[in-house]
Amino acid sequence: MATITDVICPFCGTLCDDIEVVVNGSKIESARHACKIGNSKFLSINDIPRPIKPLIRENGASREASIDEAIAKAAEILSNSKRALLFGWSSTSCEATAVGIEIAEEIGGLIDGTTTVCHGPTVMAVQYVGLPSVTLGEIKNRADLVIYWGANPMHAHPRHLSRYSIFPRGYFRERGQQDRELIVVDVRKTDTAKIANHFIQVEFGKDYELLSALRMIVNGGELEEEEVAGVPKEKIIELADKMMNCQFGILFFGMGLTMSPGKHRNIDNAISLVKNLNRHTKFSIMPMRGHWNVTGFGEVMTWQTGYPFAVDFSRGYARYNPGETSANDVLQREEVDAVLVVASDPVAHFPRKSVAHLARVPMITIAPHHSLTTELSEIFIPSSMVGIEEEGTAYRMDTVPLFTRKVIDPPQGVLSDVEILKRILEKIREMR
Amino acid sequence: MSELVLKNGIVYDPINNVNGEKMDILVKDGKIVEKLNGNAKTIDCSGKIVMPGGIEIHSHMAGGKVNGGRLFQPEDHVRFAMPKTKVTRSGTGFSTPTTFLTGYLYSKMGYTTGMTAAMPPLMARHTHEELKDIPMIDKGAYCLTDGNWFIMKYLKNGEIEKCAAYVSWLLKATKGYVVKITNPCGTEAWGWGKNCRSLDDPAPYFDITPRELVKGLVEVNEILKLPHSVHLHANNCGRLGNFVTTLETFKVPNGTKPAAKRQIMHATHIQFHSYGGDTWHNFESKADEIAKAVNSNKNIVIDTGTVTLDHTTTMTADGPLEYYLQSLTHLKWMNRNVEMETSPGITPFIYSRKMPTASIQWAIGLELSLLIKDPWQVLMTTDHPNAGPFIRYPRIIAWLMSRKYREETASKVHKVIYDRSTIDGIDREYSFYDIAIVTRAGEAKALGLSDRKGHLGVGADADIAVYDINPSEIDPSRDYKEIEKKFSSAAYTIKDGEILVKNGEIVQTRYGRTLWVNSKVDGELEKEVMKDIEYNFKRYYSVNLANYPVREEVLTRSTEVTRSASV
Amino acid sequence: MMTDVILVPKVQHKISLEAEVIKPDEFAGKTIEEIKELPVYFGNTVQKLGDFFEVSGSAEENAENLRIVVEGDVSRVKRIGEGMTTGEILVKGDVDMYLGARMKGGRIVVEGSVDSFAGQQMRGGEIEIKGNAKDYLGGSYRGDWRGMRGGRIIVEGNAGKEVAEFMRGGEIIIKGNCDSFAGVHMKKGLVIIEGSVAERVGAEMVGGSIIVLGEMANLLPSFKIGEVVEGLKIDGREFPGKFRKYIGDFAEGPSVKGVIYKRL
Amino acid sequence: MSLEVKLITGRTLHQGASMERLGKESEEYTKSVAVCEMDPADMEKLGVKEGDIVKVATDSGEVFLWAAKSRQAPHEGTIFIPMGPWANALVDAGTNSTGMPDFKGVKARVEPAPEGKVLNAVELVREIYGYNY
Repeated sequence: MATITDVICPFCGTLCDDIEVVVNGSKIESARHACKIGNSKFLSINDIPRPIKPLIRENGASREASIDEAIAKAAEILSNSKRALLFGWSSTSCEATAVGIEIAEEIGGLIDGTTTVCHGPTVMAVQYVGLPSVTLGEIKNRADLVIYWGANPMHAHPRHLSRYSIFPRGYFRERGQQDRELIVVDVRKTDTAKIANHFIQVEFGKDYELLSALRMIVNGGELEEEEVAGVPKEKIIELADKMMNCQFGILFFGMGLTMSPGKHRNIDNAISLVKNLNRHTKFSIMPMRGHWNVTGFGEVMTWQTGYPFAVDFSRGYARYNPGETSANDVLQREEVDAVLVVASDPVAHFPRKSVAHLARVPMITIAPHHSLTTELSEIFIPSSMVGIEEEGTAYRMDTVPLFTRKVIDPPQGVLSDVEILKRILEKIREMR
Repeated sequence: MSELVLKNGIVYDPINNVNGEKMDILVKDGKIVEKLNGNAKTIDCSGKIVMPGGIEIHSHMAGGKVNGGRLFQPEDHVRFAMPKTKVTRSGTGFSTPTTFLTGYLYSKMGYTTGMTAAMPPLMARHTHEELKDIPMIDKGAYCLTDGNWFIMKYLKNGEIEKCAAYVSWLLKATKGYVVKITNPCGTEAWGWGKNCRSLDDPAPYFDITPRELVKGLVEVNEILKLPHSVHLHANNCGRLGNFVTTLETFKVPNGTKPAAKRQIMHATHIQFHSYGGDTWHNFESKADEIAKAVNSNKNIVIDTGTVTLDHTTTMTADGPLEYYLQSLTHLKWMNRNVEMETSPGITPFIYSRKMPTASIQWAIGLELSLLIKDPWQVLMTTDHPNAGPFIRYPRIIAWLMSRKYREETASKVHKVIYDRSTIDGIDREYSFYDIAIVTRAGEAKALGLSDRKGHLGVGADADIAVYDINPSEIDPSRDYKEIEKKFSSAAYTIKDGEILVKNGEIVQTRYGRTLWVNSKVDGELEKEVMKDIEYNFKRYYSVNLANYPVREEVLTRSTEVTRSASV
Repeated sequence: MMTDVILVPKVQHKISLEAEVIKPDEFAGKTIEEIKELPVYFGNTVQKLGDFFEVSGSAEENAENLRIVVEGDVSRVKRIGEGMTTGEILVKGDVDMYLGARMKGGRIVVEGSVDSFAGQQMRGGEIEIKGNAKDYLGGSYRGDWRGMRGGRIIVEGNAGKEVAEFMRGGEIIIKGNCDSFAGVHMKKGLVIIEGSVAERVGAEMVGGSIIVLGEMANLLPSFKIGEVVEGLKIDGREFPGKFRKYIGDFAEGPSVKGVIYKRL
Repeated sequence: MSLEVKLITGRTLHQGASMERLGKESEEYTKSVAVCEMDPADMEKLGVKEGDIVKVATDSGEVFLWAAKSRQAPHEGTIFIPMGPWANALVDAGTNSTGMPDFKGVKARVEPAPEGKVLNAVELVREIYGYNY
């Protein structure tokens, strides 16, 4: 039995780094401090069957193959493609993403991440209006007003409230929760809303209108309408007052804003509201990034290519325009002729029309487990789990970098994403 | 390993007092040597200038804030793109180039070393991850200490030795090379949306003034005997009438002795700190006052932060400044307060020739270079990308070497410069020797690197730039366009004895060293301070202490510079 | 006298061809053989225009007098007329993205419909679309706050979301209906919507004018209701009838000057 | 009897936990994700109880799901399906040139379907897409 401390949980963007994992031989006994989902992820090592050998589908049946054969075949598919899509990346290390970018550049393909169906609209809004933000420790130490808008951390980021926002004691908030106020804005009374001091139920799809009303008030205007987005005028004014009069406010938002009608414009308006609030007090905003390293994917993409996702290398350098170079658009236009999926399950998470094209073209999947995507893949190369069986760099939702730890060996014969990708790249170069 | 002879070049090597002499430079195993055994590859440098490789002393080239600037400006990245070649990776970005591109662009100009100007400790790993992807040059990072709670508390309590031990630990933990101070105390005030507007305006709650913080860190820097002095971005950056604060700041280190033969304070991008006037209508240059102060104080070195009249990006750890700028331009704005440490911000900026302010700012940068008499005290930067992107260095060189070029540019900017700056009356033109000082020799000396960099003496790293300029044929004063072109595109850039650039094209890529200071203090003192660090991490940071330090493995060719403190 | 160069598509392809060379500026002064040699981008390959089109007719020395006629469906050809400064393009079918993006002069007529980003950051010239336009018509590039600055776009059919995004000048006329966020972040210029317009028209606009002749979905709460005006005169154009004036978007601050006129 | 509703999809704790713990082929995963969370009032209108099978249809397709009483009511007229292949068979694929499909706010129709069979994820994927050979 060995206890490994300061382990970083590879599940969500909260990236808790205080997990204590107890390892007994090839089993994980426990993952102390982890939330329900994080705990599940660590313990999954014990019971989800792990594929060891690559699978190749041929003539209607799939068969086991050697790693060398799978890599050679994957390289061949990618090398022969005219418009390949390399997708996934949010659940692997930055080091793996870097190799992915190099492959995309080498073959003149497209590379996109799960950002595209998560906080892609956020990134686009940031590109229009910016992002006044802070690190999570600033919130813990200073915040007296915390707002979750279209986000339900009790389900999606279970320890977010206890580590960073509401419950912890901070330098200037010694009494923790008692020194802070929590407001939740959502279309449903979520489990997070249930513990809030105030819950504002917004009519579905009308967040933009509510944000516009708030901005007008914050900017000194008078609201003429009696009700906006199902929220009475007095309540909107009260909310605006709370925001302007706090000492340090933070607005966290989630897919309730990025996915509902208006998408990036909802975020544009929310960020602009926070910008406007800075004329009155200190206020910040932060997207609740989902997958544990979706932020890291964006960071590496940005420093290497100049763009955070949806990059097209067809002309030998990076070009970017979500709506044109993003995964769902090229899939639905049926432009893609080969797909490499790394550490993701687009078949489970893309709309039917996009998946239909994934089913049509040769797809190579690198992942630790069988998934719906591996079901439709021509080649499946099992890999080790980064953050549990492999080290690697990840970025927390507030862009704080952390180096994830290895707590246990991967099953024998299973390689890391980095190694598999490097070997594919090498093979592609040999073919040119 | 390879041997190389650079034959018959016209050599400018100010550290060794070589001023345009025709001589051979011999290279063996990446070093400059006295003699070779034979069989060396020869490069004919006749009719060409040979200088040490260029050294960048202040550039925001890597790290979280730089990447924020890239991320939120796709419009900057469509402006400039370089496709991949057989030897290089692709890259994009005009004012915020991607990492690979950054290395290539510096190398094409004959630069071989570059320092990234601001690294928040908590984000250190990010900075190093990016540095790892910057090829061609040696590099290092400046560790931000301006709003640091440990430092503020120690200094407030007069615990200077503990403060020194903490800073020593911080440099090691972050693999930093320099103690960087940006808007002292103001970055903590920005945690509440406030700022410190004078040297005696204290940080809220911590109740320590910028004056006390700077003074304390100067002392700490010298106790630790660090290679560079403190590197200071003073209070009131970019504000009207700020020259008063700047002059005051220059006096703060008085009485402290430098621990090495170098300046006691490096004051950075002083163009942004030389402003007079109290409204934007009477905004004027105070470069002359600043120059006077520097001319009479041998202990100060500045870099210019010269405005290049471009559409660029401003980014600094000075969060309140970025907020102020976006409130003037109404453009997009990014802010990133880092817990317990500092508060960077970013916003795009257009230095338009038509604008009186931008025109005066352009004049100030050049005035500083020309009015400060000793070039060793006034190094050339654009505070990349704040006053302009570093790819404009050749243009600045041309401005410095040619009064005619300055006049030509002056005629195209707002005429207000004739009244509110002295640029029109300055005849001085830089020599190639001066240029070699303000772009490499001066940097090496200021950074404490002159044992191995910034010169071509025996034992130095073989980091060499060759430019296709024949000083007996080209008159920089008249042929300024030619000067600009030739400095943009080195005939050869040689790094550690390897030819990386030939005729302005990259012929091979290499990764340089990452320099950091391994600062040593008394073991007992360090243990005591570690207790404080552990206590505060548990309570106030959002990461565990064990996950904070940067591991050496992430550094390319990790190169430590060891310094033992006097405590 | 105009001379024509005629392009007839000869292959079907799912992958979009990128052909910014299809513009009079590029064709002028070239022989038909030379035009066929012009580079086009297909997936990760560079190919020749002649591989994808039959090319006939004759090119003028002077681009001003040159018309390019595309006979057929080019709904998978992007960037036609991108950056063009003069001359004419006539497309007798549907067109893919970025038609006339960053155009400075000349005229483009499309008999079919166009995909998104047509007239992106346009500065001058005219685009006429007989069918529908998709999203971001006359809009900006991602992150850029400078959209269309001059010229005119006319759409006979309907237009998608975010028409005139970040508009800084020029004119857009939609004869059919217009989807949500028309004129988002607009600062200057004129948008005329003859049909109906969906929600969030004028969102975050700080200047410029939007005229709606048909129905208008609920306006944002951050607009103020102004007076009723009889007959409109804007940029030398006259619109008869009674109009209700709305001013906004006050979400952007107290001194905004955006105006929406809705015909009553 | 059927009901016109708005469909919202999103992440849930159970979806996350069951996916990570047991994988997407597991019964656990199907049980926590192949569900249609409804407002009790809407359930009453349709005459369905917790655990009954309903058919949800949109312009993109239709699937069978177990009805579940929402713990986050009231939200009459809105149904919630956790992120996963069932929800994605229903959402609108179009991105309006933004890269992001319409995962929330799709018009949908719900009706009781006692005869219907809730497929597990793998069965569902096989039924819709077949294999690529």
